[in-house]
Amino acid sequence: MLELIVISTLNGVLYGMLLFLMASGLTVIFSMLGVLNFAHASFYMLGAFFGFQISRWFGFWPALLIAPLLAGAIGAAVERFGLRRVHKNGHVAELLFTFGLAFAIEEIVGIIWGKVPVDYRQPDILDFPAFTIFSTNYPAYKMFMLAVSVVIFIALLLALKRTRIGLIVQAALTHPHMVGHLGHNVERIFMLVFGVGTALAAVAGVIAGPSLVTQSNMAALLGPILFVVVVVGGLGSLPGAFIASLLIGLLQTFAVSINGSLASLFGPLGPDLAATWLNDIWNVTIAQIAPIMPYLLLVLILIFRPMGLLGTRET
Amino acid sequence: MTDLASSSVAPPRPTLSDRMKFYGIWILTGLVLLVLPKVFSSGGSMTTFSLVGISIIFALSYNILLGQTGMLSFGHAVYYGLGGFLAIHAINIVGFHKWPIPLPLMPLIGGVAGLFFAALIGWVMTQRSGTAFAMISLGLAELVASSALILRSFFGGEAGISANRTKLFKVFGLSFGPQIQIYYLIAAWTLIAIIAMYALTRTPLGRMCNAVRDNPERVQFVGYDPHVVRYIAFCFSGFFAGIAGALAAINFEIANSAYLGAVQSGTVLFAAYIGGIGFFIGPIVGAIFVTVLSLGLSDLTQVWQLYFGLFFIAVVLFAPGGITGLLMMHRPLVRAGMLSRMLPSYAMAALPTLALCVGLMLMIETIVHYTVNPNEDPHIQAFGIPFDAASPITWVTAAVLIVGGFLLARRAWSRVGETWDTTLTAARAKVHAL
Amino acid sequence: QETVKIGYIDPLSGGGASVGEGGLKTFQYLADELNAKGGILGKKVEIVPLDNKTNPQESLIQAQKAIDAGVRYVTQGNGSSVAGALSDFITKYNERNPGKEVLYFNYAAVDPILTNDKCSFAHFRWDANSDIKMEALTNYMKDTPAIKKVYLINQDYSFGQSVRSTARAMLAKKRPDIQIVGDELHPLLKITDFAPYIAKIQASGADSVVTGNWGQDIALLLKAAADAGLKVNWYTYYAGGAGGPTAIKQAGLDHKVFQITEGFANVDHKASQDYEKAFRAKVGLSLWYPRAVNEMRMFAAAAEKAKSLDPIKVGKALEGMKFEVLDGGEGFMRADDHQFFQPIYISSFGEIKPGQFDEENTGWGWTQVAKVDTPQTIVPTTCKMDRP
Amino acid sequence: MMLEIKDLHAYYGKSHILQGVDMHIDAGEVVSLLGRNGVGRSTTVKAIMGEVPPHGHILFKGKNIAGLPSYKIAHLGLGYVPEHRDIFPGLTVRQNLMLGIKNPRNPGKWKLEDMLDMFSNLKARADTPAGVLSGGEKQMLTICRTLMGDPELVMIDEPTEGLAPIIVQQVGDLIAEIARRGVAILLVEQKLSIAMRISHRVYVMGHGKIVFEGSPDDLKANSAVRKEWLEV
Amino acid sequence: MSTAIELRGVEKSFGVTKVIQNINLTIAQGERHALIGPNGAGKSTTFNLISGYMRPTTGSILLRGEEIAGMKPFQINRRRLSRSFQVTNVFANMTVWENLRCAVLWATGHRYAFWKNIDNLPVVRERTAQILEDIHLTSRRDVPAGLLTYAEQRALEIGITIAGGADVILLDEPTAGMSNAETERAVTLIRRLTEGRTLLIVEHDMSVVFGLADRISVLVYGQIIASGTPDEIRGNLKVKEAYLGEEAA
Ligand SMILES: Nc1ncnc2c1ncn2[C@@H]1O[C@H](COP(=O)(O)OP(=O)(O)OP(=O)(O)O)[C@@H](O)[C@H]1O
Ligand SMILES: Nc1ncnc2c1ncn2[C@@H]1O[C@H](COP(=O)(O)OP(=O)(O)OP(=O)(O)O)[C@@H](O)[C@H]1O
Ligand SMILES: [Mg+2]
Ligand SMILES: [Mg+2]
Repeated sequence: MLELIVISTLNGVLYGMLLFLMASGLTVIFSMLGVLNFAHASFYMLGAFFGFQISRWFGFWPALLIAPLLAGAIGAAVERFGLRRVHKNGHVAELLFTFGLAFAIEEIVGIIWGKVPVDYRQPDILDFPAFTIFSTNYPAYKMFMLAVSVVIFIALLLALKRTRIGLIVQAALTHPHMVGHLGHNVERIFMLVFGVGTALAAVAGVIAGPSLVTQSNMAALLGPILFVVVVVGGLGSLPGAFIASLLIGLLQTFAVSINGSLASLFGPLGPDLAATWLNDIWNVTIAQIAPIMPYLLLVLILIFRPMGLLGTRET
Repeated sequence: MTDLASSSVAPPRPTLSDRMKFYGIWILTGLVLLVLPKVFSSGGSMTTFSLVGISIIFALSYNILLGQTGMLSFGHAVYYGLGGFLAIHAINIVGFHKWPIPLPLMPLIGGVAGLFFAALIGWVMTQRSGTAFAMISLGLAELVASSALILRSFFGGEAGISANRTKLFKVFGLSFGPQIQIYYLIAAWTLIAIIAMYALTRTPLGRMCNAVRDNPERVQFVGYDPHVVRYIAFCFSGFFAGIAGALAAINFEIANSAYLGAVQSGTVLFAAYIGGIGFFIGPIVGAIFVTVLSLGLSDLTQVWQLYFGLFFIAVVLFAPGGITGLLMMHRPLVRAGMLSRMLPSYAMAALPTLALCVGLMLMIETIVHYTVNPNEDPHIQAFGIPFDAASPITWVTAAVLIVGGFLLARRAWSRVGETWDTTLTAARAKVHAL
Repeated sequence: QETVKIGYIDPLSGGGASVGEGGLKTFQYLADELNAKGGILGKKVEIVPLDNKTNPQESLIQAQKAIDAGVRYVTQGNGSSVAGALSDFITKYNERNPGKEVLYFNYAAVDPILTNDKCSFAHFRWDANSDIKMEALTNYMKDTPAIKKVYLINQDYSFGQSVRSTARAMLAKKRPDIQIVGDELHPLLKITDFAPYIAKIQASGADSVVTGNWGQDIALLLKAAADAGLKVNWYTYYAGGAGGPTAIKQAGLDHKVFQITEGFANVDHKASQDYEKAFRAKVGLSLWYPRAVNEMRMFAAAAEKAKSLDPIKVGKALEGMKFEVLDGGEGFMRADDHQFFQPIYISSFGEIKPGQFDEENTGWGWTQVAKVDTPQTIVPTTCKMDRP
Repeated sequence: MMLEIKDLHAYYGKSHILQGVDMHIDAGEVVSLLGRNGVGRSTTVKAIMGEVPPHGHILFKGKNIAGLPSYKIAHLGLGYVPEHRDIFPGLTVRQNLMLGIKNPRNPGKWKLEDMLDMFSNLKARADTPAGVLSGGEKQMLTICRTLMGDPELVMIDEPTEGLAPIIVQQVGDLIAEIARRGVAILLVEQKLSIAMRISHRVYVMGHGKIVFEGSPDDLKANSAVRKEWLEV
Repeated sequence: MSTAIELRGVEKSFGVTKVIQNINLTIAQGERHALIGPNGAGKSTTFNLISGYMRPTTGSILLRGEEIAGMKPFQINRRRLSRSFQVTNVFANMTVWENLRCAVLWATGHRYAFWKNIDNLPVVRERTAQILEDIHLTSRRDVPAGLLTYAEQRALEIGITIAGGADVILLDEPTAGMSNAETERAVTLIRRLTEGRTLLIVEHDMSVVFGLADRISVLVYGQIIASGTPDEIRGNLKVKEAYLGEEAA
């Protein structure tokens, strides 16, 4: 029991931090700019592939620096020449724009790097088990991921607290002209925020790429889980996203470790019911549905607390 | 107030000729649907038409939410899919028991299923609007799509549930085996659904939907509960989505988890938006466009997804009102009979734009050749045009077309903008003067 | 000149494209090979690529399109859902369009139902279905006393579920002493972190894991296992799929991962090794589908035997046909259910001897562990086929 | 001369709203721009700020600012209080005020705490979202927010709209206080009373042009202009 | 004379700040009652409480004797009480005609009907046309409300408020931002439209207040400090000090 709890907690925290790493950029973009950026995972993928390519040429550490800068620059360009023009047509237009972008990026990556997974490896100096608990290894690379997530969290928190960018962006969402009249360069700030958001996505890509699968459909496979993190955490709240990541990580991990089902609780169904569709529900284990629990959480949170856990505004 | 005064203040009632025109359009549509298979008779075009019909209903049902009531849903396929599954089960059960229910009524079962689930889920969902609603729909869609693989006896797991549509009670001796009969079945239902959904926009409820979209707060102060308005709209939307799903199930004789998936939900959003959510016919245009594009593009090029993406980006950037919006912009000009003034500048702009597009395609296809199929014969074909990817002439042509096309197109389009402004002002003035 | 058109319906874009394109190149290579020998009954073979985007509905549209274009034979492999829909569609099409029948050659979809309850005269399968593979695997396990505790982890959809249930049933029968210490289903292609699952396997004390996972689900599973330092043997269906070898190499699981296939590059059989060499030289890929070779060769043989390209006649000729498979040994197309039976190999992935074939440029390759002969792979069928 | 406008034109689409406006404001001066509804007073200040594309010369401290983006204009020292009280509803009163500061490292003569002390209403609501303020409170907040940017010239568009008479007096006092601290003011008003009380000079606008310029006393004396252009 | 609206001991707090403190107010049927007071006194909040936009912390609000505190806005509206907003709040993308028609629908009993053609409802049509004439926007019938000028939007705001035929009407600063001439026109309009109905109006323009109201209540810091006829209020020293200032005196 103790073993289970310790291991699950550790795994949950690690997974949660991986989620936060991937979602941090989305928090910045979605909750600050209000852009439902469906191409976020594509920038994550770009980060992974840039990371792969650059680490081939110059090694992992330069890649960790250069790839996000590149992806951030692309993101900023996307904002400058695309999203900015679409912005006035509302959220749906922005969303479709990013949809189209995601399509195009996936195909372009496929054209350049092919469709089979590339051999993107973690740096050798991190390729050792950091510690072992109950005969399970925890590799140093995972600890590195954890550390980066925490660093990003703290850095973002400080950046948003210290600078007034968050306030300016929030104000500019409703009254862009007025913010301009007060002497703030709204357009540049939007571009900056989008660039930083995409760069963060790329950081996640560079780091997660080696430990996950770096492939041209990795963006599509990530699915909407990142939105879940941001929305559950509460729009506009970075700590919210952090807590939501942990919560989802733990929830999912602990759920995986539970084999219980209705059948194990109440015994198997009678023979006349066993053949019906009830049987499926009856025999589903918690572990089996663990990965869809975040979505359940999302729906429930939005119904009962539409602001999210720590959110400050509803939409 | 005398009747006379009020009728001069109120918008004029449609004249007889207006009304004739209005009904004429429907009759004409019906006729076109009737003769279409005579013109294009191959099995493939029958399938295409059937699919277009289905996606028209689906896109219109989606627009009840997005365009009319202002609700962005990421999970509309849930009702489409459940409609499809229920219809498949119904076909199987009805066929098994030999009940005298003919196939043409099956879409109703799908519709009722869609309605039922929309009514069930909708009440809590429609309490929220905006992003919260969108995100709930996203989460819910994920849940339903995932459970489709878990609840195997109902959803048939990954393989889905199949049925045989010819095993039902026959009316008028129709077996509904051949695609042509299915085409007519779908065409009839499409027409009915379009008319019904159009009529819906012209009812008190339809108007209140628009009001809720514009300003849900104020709606409360004219006596309406915006939640209820959203809910009813949601139910209708589920109903028609269910009909579309059932038709799809009849067409393919199978329902599987792909019906419920994110791709389906995304496609309908695309279709509605690309067509133009601000107009009733927008989603119709969009559905035709997107269906034909997604069926045809993959035959023309290997990297169709790239073109698909670029196309959507282009539409969102340059035609924010969708294709219909682009066309409708010209209405004042047509009314003033001044459309012809725009045509020369359009022609001027179209040429370099086309060049730009061709150049881009040439470049993309050449690059694709070198990265994806490097070992193959460089004499390749894209969009039916053969060219030699290895020849420097191709590269130079592509470069010239892109750079030249871009520069000229930019100029020409700003010219178009100017002509547009003056023509529109003139047209407005002319119409006012009348 | 008229050609024999074979409609190739598989994903050529989107997530599944890497697999679909590999298959397409294989079939085109095979068509070239046949054409070099004069084609089938003097007619050239032409492969018509049709992109189904891994979507069953789209597959039916493509099939319809192909039939319009005069295709009488289609072949498909990726996705049991697609296969089920396609088989159903073609069966109905044949019923409704007598005289214009179409045959469907399945080269990779392994759902047993296609040759059991939902069998059809129009459907022929060259890949061993998942029951057959499990039969072979459990026959191997039966004789491997080191296996004592088995953990099952599978994707939660029909294929994964069938792997899991047959594994349970067959092990219970053949090796009742083997303990099933865990039986996990997880959603298809939704997991990014397999650590919790690995923790469970770790805790269960399993020595072997049986999994039908494919795609990123197998790659991530193996990587997570390596990260956690889990030491078990992996019995898999698809570890050799695109990207799998790369992942195993990254994870450093030298000869820990086993695969059940009807053949692999390093099979000790000269003909197939020569074939592999020629294939790699021309196409630049390893031959994933030895069964595709059997399929095309048997198709040609059947047409020659029937002296006709009429699908019904070809189909009848294929029924019961015996054939020397590419990797050596005899296989046969069972007439009852149109399932092909052939020798099955269990191989492991890791360091290889010099001169052997590696995979995905990893320097590692597949090495034979066991061969299960045709008779030991035969499973019963419930198929009751309507024949024209 | 602080601000000088020469032959300023502006359009909404094709309608020609400003048809050659000429005016100037000296440092430390309080100038009112009067006129009826819809003559283009708001458009004038919007054109100066670049919210409406200006055609003509706008010299601020000798530099032509026509066509500059508004944030650059603001940085030159021009403050603007728009007529519809564009407060940021989601931000608190304090945050609204903070956004008025252009350069946090170099705050000007208006301190946040002073502002709050001056308006007890705002002080009491300092940490509530500005969206829930009463109409009058919003008006005060907008003025204060602009002052936080330490402008050398503020243009205030209809500050007394919707204010209780007693608050109108307070706003008048505030404007006088602003002027006393050496900030030039361009006041766009409809109600004459305040304008007459505190202005050094007044302009009257009619149909997109300046139709009268002079001291408040001149205007009082000139009943023809008042009758024709101000409908009092 | 029966009472239209009665507030009994109504209080409203936001967090710790008590914005409305124990208001007691009775407005008779058919009376034109003005609510004045300095900015931030709680006038709009009072409107919000009566119209159901907010729920009072304590106290009760009676509409023709029926308790309405805690009801939803639409429930109150269906009891024939209607309000306008201080900040224009119309359906910006719909035409003037549609705006008014939406406001007429519930009261004419068409509710959520999805089986009736909206253009074939003669009663709705006539009422809408009538209101359109009343607010002098006939020539702007087919213009989207968002494109109207400010004064026109204010007129439309009033039109929507009265369109449902409510007999208790709450207007929040209906003439704010209008020129003198427009204000005069608006006052005439309001006077005519509210003939025989109960009116509660918030205004800062004293000419409007004194020209329109039968009775006036003065709200300061959430408390009613005076209530009476225009003349009484004009003469009230407390009111002068707290609200009117020296100028209007
Ligand atoms: N966004 C706009 N689009 C079109 N016309 C406009 C727009 N804004 C203002 N106008 C028109 O421009 C003219 C001048 O408007 P402006 O706002 O400058 O008037 P103003 O003098 O400030 O009057 P007010 O007392 O209404 O504030 C008016 O006739 C108005 O109708
Ligand atoms: N939701 C809320 N949360 C906190 N304070 C609020 C809220 N709503 C209103 N207030 C405060 O209550 C007070 C009364 O506001 P109200 O809008 O009723 O004033 P008013 O009398 O209408 O003023 P004005 O004449 O300026 O419109 C104000 O100080 C305002 O800041
Ligand atoms: Mg103005
Ligand atoms: Mg108020």
